Amino acid sequence: MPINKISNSFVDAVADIPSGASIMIGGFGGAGGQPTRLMMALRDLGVGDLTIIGNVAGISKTTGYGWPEHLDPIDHGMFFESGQATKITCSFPVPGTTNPLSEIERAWREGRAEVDIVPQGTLIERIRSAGAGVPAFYTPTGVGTPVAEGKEHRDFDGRTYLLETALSADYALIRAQKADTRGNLQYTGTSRAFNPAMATAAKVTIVEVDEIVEVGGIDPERVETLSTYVNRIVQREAGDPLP
Amino acid sequence: MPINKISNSFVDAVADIPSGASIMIGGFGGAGGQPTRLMMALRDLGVGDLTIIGNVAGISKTTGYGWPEHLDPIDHGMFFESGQATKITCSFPVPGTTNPLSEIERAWREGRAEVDIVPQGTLIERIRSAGAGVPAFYTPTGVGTPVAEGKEHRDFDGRTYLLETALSADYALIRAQKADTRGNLQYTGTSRAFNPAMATAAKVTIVEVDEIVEVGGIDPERVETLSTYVNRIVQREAGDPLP
Amino acid sequence: MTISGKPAGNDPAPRLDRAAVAKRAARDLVDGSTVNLGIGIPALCANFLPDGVELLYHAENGILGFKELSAPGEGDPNLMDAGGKFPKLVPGMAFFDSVESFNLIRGGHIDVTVLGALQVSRTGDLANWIIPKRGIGSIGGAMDLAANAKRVVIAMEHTARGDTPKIVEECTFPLTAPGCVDEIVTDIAVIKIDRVSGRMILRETAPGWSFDDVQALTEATLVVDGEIVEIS
Amino acid sequence: MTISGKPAGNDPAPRLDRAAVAKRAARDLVDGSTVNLGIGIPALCANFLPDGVELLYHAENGILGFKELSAPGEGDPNLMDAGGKFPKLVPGMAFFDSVESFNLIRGGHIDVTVLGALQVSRTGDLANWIIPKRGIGSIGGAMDLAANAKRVVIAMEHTARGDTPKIVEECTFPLTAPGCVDEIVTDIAVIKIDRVSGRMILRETAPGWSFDDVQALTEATLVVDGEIVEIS
Repeated sequence: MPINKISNSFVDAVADIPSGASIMIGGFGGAGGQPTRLMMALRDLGVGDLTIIGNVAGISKTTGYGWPEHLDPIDHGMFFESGQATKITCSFPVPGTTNPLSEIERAWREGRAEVDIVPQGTLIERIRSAGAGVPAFYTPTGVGTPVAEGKEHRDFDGRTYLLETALSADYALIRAQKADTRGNLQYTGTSRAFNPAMATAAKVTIVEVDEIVEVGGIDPERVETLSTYVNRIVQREAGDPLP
Repeated sequence: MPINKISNSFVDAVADIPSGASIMIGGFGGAGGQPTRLMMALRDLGVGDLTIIGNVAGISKTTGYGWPEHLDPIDHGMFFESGQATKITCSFPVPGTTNPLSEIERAWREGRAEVDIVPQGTLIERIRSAGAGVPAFYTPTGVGTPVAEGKEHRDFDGRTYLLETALSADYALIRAQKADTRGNLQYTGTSRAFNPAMATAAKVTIVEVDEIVEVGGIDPERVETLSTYVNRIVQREAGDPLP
Repeated sequence: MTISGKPAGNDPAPRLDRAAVAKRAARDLVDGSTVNLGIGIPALCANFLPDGVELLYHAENGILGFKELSAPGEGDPNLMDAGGKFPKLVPGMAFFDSVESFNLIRGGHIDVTVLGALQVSRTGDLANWIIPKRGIGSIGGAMDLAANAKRVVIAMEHTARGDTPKIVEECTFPLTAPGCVDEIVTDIAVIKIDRVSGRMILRETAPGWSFDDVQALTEATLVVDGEIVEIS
Repeated sequence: MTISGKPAGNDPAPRLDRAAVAKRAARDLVDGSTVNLGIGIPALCANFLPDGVELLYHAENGILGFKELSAPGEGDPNLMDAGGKFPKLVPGMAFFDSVESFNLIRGGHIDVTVLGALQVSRTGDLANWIIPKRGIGSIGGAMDLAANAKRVVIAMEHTARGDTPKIVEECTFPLTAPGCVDEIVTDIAVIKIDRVSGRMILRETAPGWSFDDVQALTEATLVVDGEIVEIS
């Protein structure tokens, strides 16, 4: 049978996510590449005790980071404002300013959320490793810093490295420009970021796209996430005002 | 000044390669993605004691692997026939048959060449790691086989893995379809294979292309090797009969 | 199923031909799976998919979703499979580099790989990359596939030259991966390997072949667990 | 160079403004380099490239070869830089994912990164990601850039609020990377760090500032090695 992974709605696509799940959220931070409609559906689902894995996370609402000026930014902070998330692993959870306080920092200050800060290159390589069957790797990044605490140190060719382990999740919510019905994905511009790696690293990968095309509607040179990694696809409504 | 990395000839592009150098040769094996003109220029240069790093290597001449039927295949065996290479690291150095004997197997039987056989996924990951600043990683592949001999074994989550180290080279000879004058590269079809990773893992990366275009002549969504990795570009002559 | 000719030597009945072995192996491939077929009999599986089954074929050199080969003389060297053959361009294909290709394999995203073998042991050890007396062999993607695919099926002739058993108690050839094989489809039998209990369970035999006939050409001890049916 | 206003407090002469600091830092950027500029003063370097110098700007979010920003209100959210701003589409750009972006950084392929700092130590330790009393900070790409770029330049104001020294013997703030800084460009000085000898060499001072004036605002011991020239 032709493979078809289309979900009818954002509500349907996230409906089986249970409380306690770990959730990767794609993009870099900012509107481009962020699965904003899937995030809103997960918030509306109301499940709790979530672990969020993101990159630049929760700083758009207070700083406008990565959002067009005329729009009210939406970011990972929604899960901390709602009390659904109790942990976040990311590289950039707070902006330079504390006025106003971001939702993640507020939750952290109030003891409602654990914040695990990982260097960005280590974070993406840990996620990539989970998808690629590599349980652990050595990196020079973080040696001599608080990030190195409790980690194995090892020298190769006279330089010291840290052992870092793969990072997977139960679900990945990602964003692409275009999907074919089989689940091949194409991105645009800088919207790739964490999306392709996260697609490989979760048990279930759910994709928010602007457009779904028939098989053959994506140039085989432009398949940037292979259909094998994709479980569900949801298309945005035409004219969706969110970027 | 606008960056311009064009070499005038294949001879010029390889002229500084010294005896004793380690040379990555891109592609998968077969004509597609193989830097055949650069290989021929290196053979004609005549330097010796070379270490070759390839993938499927030296089996096309005797089996026709990956070459159109009407052409005489050209492969890595040329460096062993000429006596220039004394070692090869690759995943697939001999075909199923020994009649006729491939040049690599002949050199190995005669004690003229060391052959280091690496599982293909480990080989590409070692090369990728060299370019990515990862000195070593763990892989499940090869555990319980001769490949594991002498290597560190380590368990993660109840499964056993091998420690494998990064593999770099002095030069990478690679093949792309198109380059801009700055050195951004675009590939076609299955000609990617080992080329993009090798481009990142050598001190000097030399690229054989079918076409050189001005900056802007490659779609920014299709830059599959970043110009930062590329040192020299040589364009084939129009109408080159080799694939 | 094609069975032709007279039985050879002491065989009770003809052995299946290569196409019939491939056809039987293909029958277990689940619709929608991502599948990597090795060279030889495994590659033939693609010709015998059951109706309604659509698979995504992956080849190590960086292609997913290919189907039939181009006509002789019409292939494009830049559109190759891992066997060095040239498939046709079809809708839905994807091209990618070797890093991505082995992420897919090593990461456990290949649902099934069908491979050939020199030896398979009772506990599912696989040897298929080197004949010791030659002293040199080719690993290619075999170790990554055998160690990491969700399911490993071997499609091969039951015995080597001179009816030397290939299904053995312990492999004497260097391994490709230990304890990886789930099922063996040969020209006389279909055998499931229960790796937990270390048992080889004979499930199907070629027409005219009995349990004892198959056991006689198999060094490893076979067991019965459920009915033995005829390969169809 | 723009210097405006009267000197503050005990300053012997005005400090350089942010643009002048960026202009001085930009002067050392070598034609053809791949460069990553941090937010703040470092990002301003792009406005002051010497004639004939063409750089490839890299941003962590997966873009190489961008130049100026789009006009306000005209940016495309899918064409962003790492500071969350929207550059214009220009010929020769490349887009890629975060794996590739950090291969470039971790692999040592970034020729120069210009970053801000909270503290820099005499031996080149850098602290720029967390203020201890806040208890939470953001690392982003800073640790990868500081640890792995071929050359690390700090562009910052020489002192923190109340003239608290930022250039110190030992960092008291948690580090971003130890022993990584090659050069510091501030609003009153240019300092080279000789990491082999552990010396901070004062090379240039703002107009009207002497060695002693700069040392007075610097906790780390500065040394002279060659002529001290005026920042131009």
